[in-house]
Amino acid sequence: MIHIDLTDQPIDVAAALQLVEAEGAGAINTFIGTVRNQSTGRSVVRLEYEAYDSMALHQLRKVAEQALEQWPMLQQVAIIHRKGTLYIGDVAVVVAVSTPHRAESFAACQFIIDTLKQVVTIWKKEFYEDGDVWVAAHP
Amino acid sequence: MIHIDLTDQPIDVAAALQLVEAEGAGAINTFIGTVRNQSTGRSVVRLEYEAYDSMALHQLRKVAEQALEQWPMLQQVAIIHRKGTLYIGDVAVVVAVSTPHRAESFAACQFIIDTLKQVVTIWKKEFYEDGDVWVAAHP
Amino acid sequence: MNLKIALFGIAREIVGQSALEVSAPEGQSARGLLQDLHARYPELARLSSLAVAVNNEYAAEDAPLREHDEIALIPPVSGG
Amino acid sequence: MNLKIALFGIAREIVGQSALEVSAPEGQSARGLLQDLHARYPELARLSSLAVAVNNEYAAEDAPLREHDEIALIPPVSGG
Repeated sequence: MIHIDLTDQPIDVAAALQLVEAEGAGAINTFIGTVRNQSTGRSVVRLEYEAYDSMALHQLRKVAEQALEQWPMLQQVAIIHRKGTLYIGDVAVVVAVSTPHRAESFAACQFIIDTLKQVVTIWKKEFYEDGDVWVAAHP
Repeated sequence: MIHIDLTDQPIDVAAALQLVEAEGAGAINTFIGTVRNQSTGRSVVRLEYEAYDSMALHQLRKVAEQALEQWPMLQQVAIIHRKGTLYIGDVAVVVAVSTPHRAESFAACQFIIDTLKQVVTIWKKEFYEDGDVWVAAHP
Repeated sequence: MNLKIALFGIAREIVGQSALEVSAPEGQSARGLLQDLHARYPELARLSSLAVAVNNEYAAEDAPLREHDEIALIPPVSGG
Repeated sequence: MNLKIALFGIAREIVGQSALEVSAPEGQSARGLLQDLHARYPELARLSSLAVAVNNEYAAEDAPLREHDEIALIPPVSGG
């Protein structure tokens, strides 16, 4: 089962964890990305995430499907990404997977967040005291 | 910072996550072990975890300290293990770590749960419809 | 044919609007579209990458574009 | 000297009690203690492993035991 969401509301991590609970799954791995107070040495004040919604949702689902292909024992996959304005400590993304065995839970969760960062059409702009930058835009 | 607990009360996963939140940590990885309905092909009814408390707490702390040595960027580490009687779906263990960068959050969390399973003095007895077994006791 | 192109992130800022209509020869490829846009907006060429998406999928460079496709410019993504 | 040994899990069940007092020669090693206990409780020898802990640490096989040590038998752990 795949659960995908892209939301401008605060992410409820506990609810995300409940999505992946399964009686046959003894192992749940969760990655939570939060807004750090620093980025490449500069003090971050806030972030803005912009998304190409329809493509982001489609690509998020594809990433989850690829994980299910690679680890057929996966029972539940949840990927929830925030958009809009975020402040220090806010949750930007939650990935949660459940499997019968733990090694696969780590591998699948890491695959999902790594692949998400490469292909999902979401853009982050960091705002500092003295300027702003679209992350990764320039070499 | 290291947070260790061994408890006969249900584990509050959300509270465990709050323990590892840190402003400089953009990445939180969490492993949750729950009671599965099956083990080596038999239907599990319930589990009992017995602990050698003082040594388990000491060894849990050592595992966390080893992780901090190996990944000095770790900001917070929480390890909470349940003991007593557990039923299907109950949370047996939560490991949560926060770091500035995600690859290390996966590696450190996996190191902790793998090492915990090798050294921490906690014993699991599985109860089936038709018997019970101390897990891993015999070759 | 006329292509309508959705713009996001820094590409939207460089162009100064969130959608663009361009006229292109029939069978224009994704690569051809990018060359056109690089000529009109040189700052786009300075990005680490710039992909074309068609109907929510990344398009191959030689993929021919069609008038009713949902086309978008994809500057380097940075979600997560 | 007298050693007091705490027992857990399947070791506790095999011995039938949660602590054991044994008399041992001065300087008895962890290995020597295990050999004694294997002789008295042959089922202990069938376990996948059986370690001795002294004061909350795993003891080396040749570690000498002392009367006031907190000693425990550690059958294969299975937490997590």
